[in-house]
Amino acid sequence: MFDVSQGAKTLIEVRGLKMYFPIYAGVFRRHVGDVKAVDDVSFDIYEGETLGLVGESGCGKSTCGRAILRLYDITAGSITINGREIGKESQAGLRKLRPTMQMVFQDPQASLNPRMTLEGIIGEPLLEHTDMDRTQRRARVHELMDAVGLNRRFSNRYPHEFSGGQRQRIGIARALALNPKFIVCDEPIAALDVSIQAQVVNLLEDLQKQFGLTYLFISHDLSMVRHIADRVAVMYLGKVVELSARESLYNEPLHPYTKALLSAVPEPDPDLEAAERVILQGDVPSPANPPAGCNFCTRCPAVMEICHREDPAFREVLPGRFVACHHYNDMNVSNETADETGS
Amino acid sequence: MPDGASKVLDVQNLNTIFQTRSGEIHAVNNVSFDLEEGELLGVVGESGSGKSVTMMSLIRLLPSPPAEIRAGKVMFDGLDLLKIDDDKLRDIRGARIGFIFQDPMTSLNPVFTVGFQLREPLMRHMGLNKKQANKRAAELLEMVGIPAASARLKDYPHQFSGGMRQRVMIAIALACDPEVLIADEPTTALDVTIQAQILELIKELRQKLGMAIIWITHDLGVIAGIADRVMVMYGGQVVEEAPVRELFKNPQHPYTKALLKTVPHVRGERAERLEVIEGQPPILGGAPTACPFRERCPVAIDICARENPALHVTGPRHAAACHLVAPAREEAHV
Amino acid sequence: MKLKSTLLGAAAAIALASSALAGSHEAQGRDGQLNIIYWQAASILNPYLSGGNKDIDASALVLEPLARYDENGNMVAWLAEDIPTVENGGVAEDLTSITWTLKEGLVWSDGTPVTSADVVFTANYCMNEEGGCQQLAGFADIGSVEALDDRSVKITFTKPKPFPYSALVGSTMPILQQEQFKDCVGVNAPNCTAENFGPIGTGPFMVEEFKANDTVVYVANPNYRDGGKPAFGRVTFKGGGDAASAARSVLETGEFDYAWNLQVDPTVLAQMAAAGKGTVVSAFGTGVERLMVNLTNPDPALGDKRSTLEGGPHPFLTDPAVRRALSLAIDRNLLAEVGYGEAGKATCNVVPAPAIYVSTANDECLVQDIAKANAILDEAGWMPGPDGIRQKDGVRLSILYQTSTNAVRQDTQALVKQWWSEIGVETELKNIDAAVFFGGDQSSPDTFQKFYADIEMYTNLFDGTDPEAYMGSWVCSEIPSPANNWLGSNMPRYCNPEYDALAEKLATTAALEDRAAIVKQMNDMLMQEGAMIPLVHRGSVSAHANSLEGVRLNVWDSQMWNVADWSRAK
Amino acid sequence: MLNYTLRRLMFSVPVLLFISFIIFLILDLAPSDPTGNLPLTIPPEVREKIRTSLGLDAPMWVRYLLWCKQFFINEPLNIWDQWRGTCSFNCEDRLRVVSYVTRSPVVDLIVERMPQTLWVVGMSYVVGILIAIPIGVISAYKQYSVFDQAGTFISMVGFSVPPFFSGVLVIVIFSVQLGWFPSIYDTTLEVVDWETFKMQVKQMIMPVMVLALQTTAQISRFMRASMLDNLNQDYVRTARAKGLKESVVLLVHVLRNSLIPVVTVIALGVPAVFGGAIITEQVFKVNGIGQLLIIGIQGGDAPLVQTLTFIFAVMIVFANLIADILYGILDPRIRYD
Amino acid sequence: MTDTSEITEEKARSQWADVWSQFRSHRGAMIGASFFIFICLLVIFGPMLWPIEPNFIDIRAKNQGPSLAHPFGTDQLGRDTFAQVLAGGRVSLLVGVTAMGLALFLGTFIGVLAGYFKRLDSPLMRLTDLFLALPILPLLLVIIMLFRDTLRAAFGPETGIFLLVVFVIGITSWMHTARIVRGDVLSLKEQEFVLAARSIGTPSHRMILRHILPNVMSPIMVSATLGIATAIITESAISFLGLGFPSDFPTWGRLLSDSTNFMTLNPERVIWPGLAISLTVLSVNYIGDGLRDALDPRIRGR
Repeated sequence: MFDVSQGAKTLIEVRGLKMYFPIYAGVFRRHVGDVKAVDDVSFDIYEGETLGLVGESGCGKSTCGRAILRLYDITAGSITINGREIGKESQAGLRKLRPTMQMVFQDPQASLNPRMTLEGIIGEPLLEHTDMDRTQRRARVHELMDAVGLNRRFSNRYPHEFSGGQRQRIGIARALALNPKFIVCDEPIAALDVSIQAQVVNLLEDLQKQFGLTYLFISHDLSMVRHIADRVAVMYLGKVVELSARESLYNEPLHPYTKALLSAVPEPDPDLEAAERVILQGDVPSPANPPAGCNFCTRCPAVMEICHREDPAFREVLPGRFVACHHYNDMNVSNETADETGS
Repeated sequence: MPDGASKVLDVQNLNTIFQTRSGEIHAVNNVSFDLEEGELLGVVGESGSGKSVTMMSLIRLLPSPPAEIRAGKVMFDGLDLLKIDDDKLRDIRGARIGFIFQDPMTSLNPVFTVGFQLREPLMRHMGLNKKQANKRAAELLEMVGIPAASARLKDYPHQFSGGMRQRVMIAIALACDPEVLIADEPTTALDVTIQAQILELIKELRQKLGMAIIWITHDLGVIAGIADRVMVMYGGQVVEEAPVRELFKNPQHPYTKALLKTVPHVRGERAERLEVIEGQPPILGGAPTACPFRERCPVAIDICARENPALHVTGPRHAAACHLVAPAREEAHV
Repeated sequence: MKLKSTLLGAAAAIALASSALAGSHEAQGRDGQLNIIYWQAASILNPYLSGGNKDIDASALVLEPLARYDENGNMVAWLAEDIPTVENGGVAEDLTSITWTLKEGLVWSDGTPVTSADVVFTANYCMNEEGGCQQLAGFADIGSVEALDDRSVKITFTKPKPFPYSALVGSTMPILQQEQFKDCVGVNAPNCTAENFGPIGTGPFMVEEFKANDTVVYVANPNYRDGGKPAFGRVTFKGGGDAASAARSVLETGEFDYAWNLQVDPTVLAQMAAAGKGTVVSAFGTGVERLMVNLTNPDPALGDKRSTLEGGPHPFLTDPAVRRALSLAIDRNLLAEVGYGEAGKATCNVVPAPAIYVSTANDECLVQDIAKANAILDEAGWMPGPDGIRQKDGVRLSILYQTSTNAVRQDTQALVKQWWSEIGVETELKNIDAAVFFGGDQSSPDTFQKFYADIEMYTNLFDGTDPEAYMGSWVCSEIPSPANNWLGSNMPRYCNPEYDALAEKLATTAALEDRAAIVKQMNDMLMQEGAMIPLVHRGSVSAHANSLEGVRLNVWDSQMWNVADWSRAK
Repeated sequence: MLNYTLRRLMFSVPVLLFISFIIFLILDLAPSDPTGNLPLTIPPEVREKIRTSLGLDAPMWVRYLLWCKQFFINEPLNIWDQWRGTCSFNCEDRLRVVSYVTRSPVVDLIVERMPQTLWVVGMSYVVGILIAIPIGVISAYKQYSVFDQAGTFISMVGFSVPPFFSGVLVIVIFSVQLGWFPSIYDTTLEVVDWETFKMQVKQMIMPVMVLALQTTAQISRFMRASMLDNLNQDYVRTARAKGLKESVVLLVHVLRNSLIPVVTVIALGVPAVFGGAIITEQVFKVNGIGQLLIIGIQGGDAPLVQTLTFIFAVMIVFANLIADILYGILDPRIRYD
Repeated sequence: MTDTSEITEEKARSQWADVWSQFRSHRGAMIGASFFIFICLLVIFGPMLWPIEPNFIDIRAKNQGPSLAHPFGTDQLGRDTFAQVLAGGRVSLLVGVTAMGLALFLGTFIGVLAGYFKRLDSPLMRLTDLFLALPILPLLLVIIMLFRDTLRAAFGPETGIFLLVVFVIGITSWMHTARIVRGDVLSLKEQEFVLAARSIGTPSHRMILRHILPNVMSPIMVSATLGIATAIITESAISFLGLGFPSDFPTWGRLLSDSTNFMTLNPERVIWPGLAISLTVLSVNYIGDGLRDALDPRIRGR
């Protein structure tokens, strides 16, 4: 559906994004360190594509998504949306830009104000950013409800009267209200039942086609990401360790972590009993105190001596394939290509 | 049913309801199944399908009120667990039937050390004194793969990571060498890499200890990798039951079929578009008089709205509850 | 013991003699424990540093004056040999000095002798300006105090004093031990906690333990001059709570033997007394609950001149007809009955006692006469307006009536308000916390001196039996105003040169009958000109257990005045 | 934890100083006068003189600084000297905080009042808690049962009846009608033998009863709510699944967790023990700290009120600190840093 | 799209409707609520039906027991107790409700500001701690002494004191509400719907009004009920200590403290105001209990 190598228009450009949460301790509450939730992350998202962002819980993928939308005041780095730098924009200035970038949240229960009706929830962006009157707003709300497959009769209902899948549709309708270009989907299916997940994913795909949307699809469900994303970024402990087009990543993962992650996914096929399963030992280290060298060196099955000393650079090692691992130190693509994707 | 394997647990016509202000909710309807020695029975279903309630009903763990076990029999070692008195049941809980819960974050008591919580069943059921119990507790932690086990006995649950905590839960459940282990979505709250660790661990322990396991999950992938036999639940009922390969290769019930299709894969073909089950999961209510799946069923017929189908045997050890499934000729009960 | 009291009256002599005889044979402390409850707790045992009755009474068990008044208001010699008079030579002919002589063989409770030096010391202790002595008024016009010998002290006045007994007489001015207090003079006086909490005295008891604002425990003084007395070996003087519970503990539960100042609704008190454990006793002193009439204008619009002579006269209270009508509309007997029971009597005089000073010229007001009051107002041209309130020339008879917070006073206010409404006078009630009302604080608008109201009600009285200082309260110079920091005792702002002249005359008149005549004249003047409307002659109410004997309620002095004579009924 | 404690302690110093200043300011504004209770016959000059002798003519800030010096420097020194029997920094001339009314050092007065307040009010707090916890536990375990309903009702009655009413009521019943207990508390009673102990118990029963009713009412509500919260937790199910006896589940697992918030509530209530029983103290003439405060307020005794309220403030601040620290100790999940 | 006006929209039950249905099933709360409404109606309309002036003195009828003329008896001046209880109830309830309103307003205001604006959190919470650490009773007495006359002059004796008492109770009891609200706001701020509103660009004031306040209503309502009860009790304590309203201005607290001394003589006098206070507080507490249950989504789910 989208060919990466064609070098389409870059919609989002993230460079050196850092999001640190300070830790204070001691009698005088001194700043003793940071939780490095997102630590020097760079990538692009092309117009019309879906970039999947996968990783285990606590790896910083949600924080990354929120930081891109500037829901936080970021520690460092630049974020360019549609050619406009927003990394240092004030919250008031961001307000005008909000309509272009929206978000769909993980918990369909928690992301809807329980005290507001559907019409209020979906109409809120319109109220904030347009000068529609009540009837116009209602018409637009109905339109949006149709678009996400909700019966317009329900517009006066409250969120608790809906099932999880329907609530997620409400959230999507709200995100669509202002005709955004870019939507961050923060684990939109994680809290849904298996039989509903497919409905929501299909809806997202349909809407993308219909409105020409660009998605950052954050998920820990590797199989769902494989389905929806065009390119996939894998995060580990605040850093992107691998970024590739979907098929190449799933068929031939480069980073040891990606390999382990993929092999850990249980396949719903009893005959496919994974023979070459890589089982990672131990837990993810704390982002407040990451190991020296490569973040993954504590669990890496292919760890080398250099990994404990040096943090591998995130580089394009094959055309369109970026990875941060010392195993690929001797691989390199030409500078021209590198410039094009801008790592 | 292969000969020689005897049933450790035999559940017949279990009915559990919840009393609410808006009336009775039938959470478990006429559920029957059995568990053989050393077998791993996978129970699949979406949230609200009644799988957890069924398992908790077995050892009467549901708070009553509002829960009430209306009818049924749970035969374990010649005893009906639903009939025996509370003291006898307590002797069985934790000693002969172990339980692992979904959320390792909340299932351990935050204010007691892991050692204390591990010692409790040991001292209660095996009559060990504190010293012996401590020794055994350290062994158990080691068995579930916790490094520096005896030192960590003094730690509190919050000092463990999620995966480690689930290992502690497993150690507690296995403390008294139970004959049956009931695992209620034990890996749902964990990351895939940790889930893989736990699955490995369970496989290993199963070989070593040989207990029968009931494994509840909504993840078909997990089931495919670990179960011997699978039971699919929907709307408080068992809709299909079969050995694992049989179920994945030859699903009979429309729900099972659809479910298998909606799940995307990491390997193999990538479908351009996912199959979907239209509609919403059923909202439980009064006693079911119709097939709970009928509203989402692509092949529903008139009778589905009038009559709740019973489980029909459709093949060797394979049964499904659907009006459209032709009953096999054998009269074997599953 | 030799009885050597010179008396101004005869009755007390007999009483004293009999009680002295009764106790003379038996051992001290034979009756064990005596429990006294004061619902206001004693905070200090030095009367020179406290004006509170509770403190004076608590110290009266220990400290004694040269002379004091008995229950009939007669002066009796106490530590003094006798009462000095001009006749016996104790008082100089020109009334400028008085010489007191101590009884022989007096000893302090620590065994050391009481000498005239102690008396001189005590006088100087109080007269030290820096000591903040609260009884300084009693030492007014004293030039010097000197010891003539071991037992005689001569007090010299700066001008002739027809009544020379004000200093060192009565429980408010007992003799302190020089040895104990010698370092506590002047600025140090308040800081001598140990001394002020445990004075050494000549009285029947000694302080064993003092807990400020709570309890005092006394034991019998082994060196007490009257052998065999006191009958009680130990006294607990408990404080705290409220009058009703104090009454209950004596009358109903019998936990205590004596309770003081029982300002309780008379019905309740009567019911408690019916329990049969104790007896309610009452006696009348000079206290009169009265309405003070503001003769100046308290209109807030006047600002600084509010309630001062400069602010001009009151819009309607200066009309004698109004004042008379207000007075006539009140049923004083009912007020007395409802609020005070046995301990209250209707009165129309500001000097209700002693009998010699009491005028009968004003008794018209003893009977309530609403009709007459209405008639007076009609005649004076005050006609009911559309709202039923009388008015004349646009002035409405609307009164702000203030007093301190106290259940009985609020009942009185409610009753008066109702009666006045019957004669077409509107009343707004206001009650102020006693601490503020009587507080004298410059910044508070609510003090009784500022009198930012039309009518205010409180009780005033004079200590002892001589009303000279008391009558002097209503001379022109005593009018409170910003000029004198609102300090002054002439609340009604009554100013009459004739009255001032009478006050002058009283100060130089010595003969009792003449003095009485002048006082009556002044009293009538105040009444008839309506500067105040007396309501009730208030007595003291106390209760004692039926098993307690020897209680003689004294309103002229401390109620503990004869505690040495108290004993347990057999 | 130590860091946290230190930080909190450090922080409490400016807070307390600020509070002491506020209290001083408010008291200074109040229209009460130490000479207010003097008899009317006292001439105005004498009143003025008394005011001067009490230092009331000095400006507000001078008096505040003086109080600070007396309270923060002189009084601790005095305690030290009394304890060690020494006399440091010329103890003879040391000015202490002196009450206007009794003219004795305020701290001595407070120390004198401590025993009865601790006996009665403290005991009632303990008794109240001891009754409240089982009531709370049973009410929660048998939610909506007859016991729960009755417990709810009684505790709400306890909460809603003012002590000036319930106090007099028990006096009328038990002292007047039945004659079982004395209606007036004897502060001079010293417990030396069995007899005096019996008397002490007798005179304590009624005030303790009245006060404990209120404590019980509040704490049992808390306990019940906290138990209910915990009874729904997953770990309770785990404990049951382990086959533990219901009593163990309830009294070990649930109770221990439920006590955490309750213990902090109890710690927070301690300052109220000293000041909150004013009305009850008045009814039974216990003459403790509360009565001292009321007398001080009525008598315009600024140093007494200032010192006493400040001590209350100190206790409140420290009770807060202790409650937080207790929370940290009782709940291993909480780590302050 | 189609003309929307033709589509009939379903009127759905809001959560408050759910709360109400849950509340209705709480027996104690329903009894409490009906009693509270009964009491309110009685004190509002009672004086119209019972025309005896509460301050009318009929000295011949003093200290009477219940009779047809005086169903609750009379006091020591012969005033009708029933009329006084009715009049007192008006004041006590009004004090309770208004003081609670003030405390809630302050508490919510400060709690929301502290919880929502990180920069205000520390100063505002210190302020709250400060107020918690200020000994309330002396403060209360002093404030009453200080301001009583200014207010009396400005609003008249009754309204002035009323405002003062309400103010004093309100200003000394907002702290717990503030703490609870702050805690709730802090956790609400982490909720995704607030994040969602932020991603829309909702400015802070609308965020608070639209998303925060409606969702902290439940703890506020529970503390409201407790607040009414506490305010009524505090007023009675102030009356007992002799501060508060003018003496001829009945409140339940004053009636009760005035009549304690007559307990043995004339028990009805104590019983009625006592019963009125206790039952009102009780009913309000039960309402609070019911509300707490009804507002708890966990319980409501059952």
